Amino acid sequence: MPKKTVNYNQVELMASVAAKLLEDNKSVLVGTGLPVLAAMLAQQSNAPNILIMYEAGGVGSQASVVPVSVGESRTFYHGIAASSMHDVMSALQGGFVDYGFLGAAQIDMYGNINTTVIGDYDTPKVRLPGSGGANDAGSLCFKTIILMKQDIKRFVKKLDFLTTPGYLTGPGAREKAGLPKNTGPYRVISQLGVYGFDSDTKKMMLLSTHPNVSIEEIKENCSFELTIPVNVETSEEPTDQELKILRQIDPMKIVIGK
Amino acid sequence: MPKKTVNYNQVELMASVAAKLLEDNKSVLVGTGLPVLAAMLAQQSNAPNILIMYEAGGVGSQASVVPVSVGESRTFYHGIAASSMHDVMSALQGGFVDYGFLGAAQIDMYGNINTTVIGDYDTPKVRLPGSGGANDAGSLCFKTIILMKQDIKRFVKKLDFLTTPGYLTGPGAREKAGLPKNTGPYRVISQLGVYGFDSDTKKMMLLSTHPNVSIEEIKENCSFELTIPVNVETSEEPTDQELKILRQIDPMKIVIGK
Amino acid sequence: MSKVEIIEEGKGQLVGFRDPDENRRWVLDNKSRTPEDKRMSAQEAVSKFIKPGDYIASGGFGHVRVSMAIIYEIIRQKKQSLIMAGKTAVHDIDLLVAAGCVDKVEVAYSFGHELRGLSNASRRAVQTGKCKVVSEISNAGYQWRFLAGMMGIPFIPSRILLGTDTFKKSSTKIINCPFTNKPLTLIPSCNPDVGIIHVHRCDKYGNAQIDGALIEDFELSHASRRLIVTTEKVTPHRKTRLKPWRTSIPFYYVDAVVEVPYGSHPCQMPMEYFFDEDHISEWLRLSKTDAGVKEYLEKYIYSVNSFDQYLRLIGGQRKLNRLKKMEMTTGWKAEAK
Amino acid sequence: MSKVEIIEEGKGQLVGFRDPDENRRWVLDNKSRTPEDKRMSAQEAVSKFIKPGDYIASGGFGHVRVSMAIIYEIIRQKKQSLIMAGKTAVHDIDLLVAAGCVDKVEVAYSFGHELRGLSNASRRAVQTGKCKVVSEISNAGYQWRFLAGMMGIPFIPSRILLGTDTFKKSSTKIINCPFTNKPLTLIPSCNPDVGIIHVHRCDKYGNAQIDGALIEDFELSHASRRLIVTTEKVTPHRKTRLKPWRTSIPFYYVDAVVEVPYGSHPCQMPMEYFFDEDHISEWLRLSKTDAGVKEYLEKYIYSVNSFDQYLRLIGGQRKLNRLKKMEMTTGWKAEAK
Repeated sequence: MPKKTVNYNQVELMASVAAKLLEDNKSVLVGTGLPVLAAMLAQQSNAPNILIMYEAGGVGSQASVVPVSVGESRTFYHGIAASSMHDVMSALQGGFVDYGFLGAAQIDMYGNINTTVIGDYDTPKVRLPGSGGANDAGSLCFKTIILMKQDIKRFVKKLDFLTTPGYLTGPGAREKAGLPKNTGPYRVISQLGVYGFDSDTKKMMLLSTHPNVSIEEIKENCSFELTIPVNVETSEEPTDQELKILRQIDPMKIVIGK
Repeated sequence: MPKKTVNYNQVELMASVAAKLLEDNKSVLVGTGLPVLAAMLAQQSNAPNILIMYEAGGVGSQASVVPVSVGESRTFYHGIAASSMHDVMSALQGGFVDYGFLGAAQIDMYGNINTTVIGDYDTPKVRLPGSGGANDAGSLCFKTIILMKQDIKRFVKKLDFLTTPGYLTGPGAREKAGLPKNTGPYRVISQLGVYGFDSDTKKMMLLSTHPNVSIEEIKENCSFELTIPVNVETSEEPTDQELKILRQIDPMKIVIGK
Repeated sequence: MSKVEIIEEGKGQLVGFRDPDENRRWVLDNKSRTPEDKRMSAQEAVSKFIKPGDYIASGGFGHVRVSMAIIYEIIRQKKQSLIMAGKTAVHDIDLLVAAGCVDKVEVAYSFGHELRGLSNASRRAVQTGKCKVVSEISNAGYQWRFLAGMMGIPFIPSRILLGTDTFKKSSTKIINCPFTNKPLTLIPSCNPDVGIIHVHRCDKYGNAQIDGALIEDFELSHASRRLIVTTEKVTPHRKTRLKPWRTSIPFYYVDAVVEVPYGSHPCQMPMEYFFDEDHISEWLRLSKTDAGVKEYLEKYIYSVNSFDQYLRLIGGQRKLNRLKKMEMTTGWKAEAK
Repeated sequence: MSKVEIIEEGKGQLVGFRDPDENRRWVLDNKSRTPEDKRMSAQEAVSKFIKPGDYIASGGFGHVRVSMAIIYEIIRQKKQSLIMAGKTAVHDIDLLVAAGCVDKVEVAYSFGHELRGLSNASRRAVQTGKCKVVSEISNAGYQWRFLAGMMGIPFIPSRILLGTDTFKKSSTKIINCPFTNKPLTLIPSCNPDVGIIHVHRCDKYGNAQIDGALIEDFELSHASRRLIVTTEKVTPHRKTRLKPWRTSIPFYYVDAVVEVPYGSHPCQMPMEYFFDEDHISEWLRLSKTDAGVKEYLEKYIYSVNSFDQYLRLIGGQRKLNRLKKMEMTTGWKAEAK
């Protein structure tokens, strides 16, 4: 692969990789931050008809600048609806939402995620915000995409707390628990690579490493046994055009700069 | 009682009697026809702050002419809300509605009513419209007032079909069935008299006879055993002012003329 | 831990119910999230989306905001064996039963014309067994069937129907509540095969605005598998985006957009035009006999090609202007929003 | 007949739940249907309606449309032992926990400031045990708790929380559905003791209008026992009646109407004014230490008599004009509706 001057940061790379995963003419529920950035990039590049939904009621926004909060006025700016959580959560549960874009503090081999607590629940080392809409998206969207930082304390064997369901304990576990059919984590995107889930074992599987990241590095930053297929691609770098769009969407670098 | 020239019809009398039952500053769910007429009369006479609610979403209408349907635009004309059945039915179930005003084809001793079928259910003599919102109002409003024509085929020992709950089989039966506490039929108004329900037996009890109606006549037009207390009042006649209002509210006599 | 059990089950037929997983699958396979131009004629919408055996539900309430243009078209195309939601259905269901299109009904309120009396034709059909009432429910019951359908859950708990024959003939179940231990009615969800709704304005993709009370059309539109929207006016998409808070039905619920001015006639369109009492009376008079029903259907539906032609028959623009004026005496106009 | 049984029960504390009969009784005894002038000061509203031990819920979402005027007043009056709905609560709950007013939280999203990072003060209070998380839930879970509360039913069934620790720490129960026989989560209803909502406009009786997305305030306002509405502007009652379809909260749900222009500051008021990032940053910086918390509370709350005085401290009209202008760059104005 021809080397290119690295003129982007990890957030920009992750946003660009995530945006490319979104198919046009699908719907996506997005959370604050990187998910919004990625969805807006998709809307302005490969998926102009992506339907962006926010849990507070904004649908189909055409805002040109990233909303600071998933409830703020940009979430319905020139949108097709400014309704309510009742409306959007019903659409999720009813099967109208293809993708759910989430962040996470910890993830395990089956794509279960933790955003509630680090350490013991009753005497927490770090109390995190909790589910928010994550459990809802992870339970009800058809395909969940998780965007998160990777290291051995984040890609863990056992979560400190299972906030949002991935494939739970493996094949068939979601359905057995009563979760809607044909749902679950679809991709995980970290600063190191892109992961999917083996269709038989439902275990996390490396799909591509980001430019200049070795498989060794991926393994070193993962506490559980990762499925590594023979063919591992290299993730595409963001194009200049994508970077330009990202910096227009987030001119104050409130997401990119973090 | 001094006799007066009878210058009103049965509908006008019933509307006037019903209107006087409504306390000011209470809420009432009304159905099409006589209930609307009575509630609007109350609004323009003894209960200016009565809050009139329609099941399709109109609340607090100040229409000057009786709506033809409980879903039409007059139900929210200069109202305080034009919302939805979801909103109004929730208010009913949540305990925000004091009175429910219903019509009926048949009633029994416990104030249970039938608006579904005359004759056998599967081979009906007359198929009537069914519950509509009657079961909802009769289940959920605190006090139900039933406005109906009285004769031996309508005040019956046994209903052909129990559409809407009164006191069911007697004291305690509503609660046992799971219906909300402190609810049930409050008054029945026919062209002959006004009825309440004995607080111990929950059986229908004569409260007043309309002008020029004898207790004998009341009994002759009732198939079940009616509780008749020692003191039976005579219903008040509509005043000239009330009649004037009624005829303004229903200028085409779509309710009055029936 | 309180025990929970089923106390009693209604014996009515459960119609329009879908397992939520099955409905999600159907939605995934059949409901497009693509903003496509969905404008088509009433003829096309009905022939494309309504099949024999379908459970259909018509929006509005009583004689208010009913998509009569689609009702007439269903009759014209002689659709058969439809099951209908009698969710305070009056003129629509009366005509559909009279014309032999609908032969099963789940009833909250049907076979009546509210203040105008009982419906002659459909009541006769029920009394002679031509049309079967498959189950009973109430207006709130329907509202909650659609709410559950919209929410993708199998039921909504409630405190209605308890203790009555309406319950016994319903498709609901009574359990004791696991939180309160009191009896509670579970109202099964409903996802109609086809919902039919008339709105004030809608863009070509299906983003629809309703003025005045929504009645139960928010839930019905979101719960319906196929949704035919007829509209007084197709408005530019750009106008949708200027006031997104006015959208009652977003486009991804909508399958057909049919522009039909006066499409609710002879029913009322709130803040647009009044009931046509002359025409409703004509139907109520003719429908007293089977011959009269035939005469009405022949005159106003079968021998007519389009809704425009029908509007000329009922009195044309002059009559429509009068109905507009009558509605305007309420003193406001839809544009006021 | 399928058997129904409780499969599992969450071990979280059930807070804000009322038996529907008990709540109906409370409503009957306490909620007036009389159109009364409910205007009062924030001081009066808080002292009249908020008691120690109350379960309170604040409207809006995150830093959007939050009744900060009431939050500050609760702190000023040193209310204690409150339980709060962490329904994506950020700045409001952070301050209330920091000030020692709230010591129990049911969490969907709390102790964070969204993009701005974790909340220092309230997180510290949880980690040191000063504030206790009594149960976990999700955003949809809250939405449905309020929906059930509004509807007067004990629970809403749903398909969330299943299989997770969030369920185990919640107050929900899993049963197998009597219609589908699949596991289903029952979300218990919630009727908060006090709901606190900031709106765009409201008349003196409490008929309130909200512009833009309603978020979950339709359900929350209808479910709350006491409801304090703060409003950018008190509008003449006659204006309510000209556009009744714009009423999001009818007066009979409302107990207090408090006129507070900029009452959401430093949070956003959609289509009115933007977030005050300077002020939020100042809090986030100061709240890193207990001394800083004290300094902030002293400066902006305890030593201030009114919201107007606070507004002068944060930069006065000049700052507010800038925030208005920033919000207007989105290109529309609330009056557009």
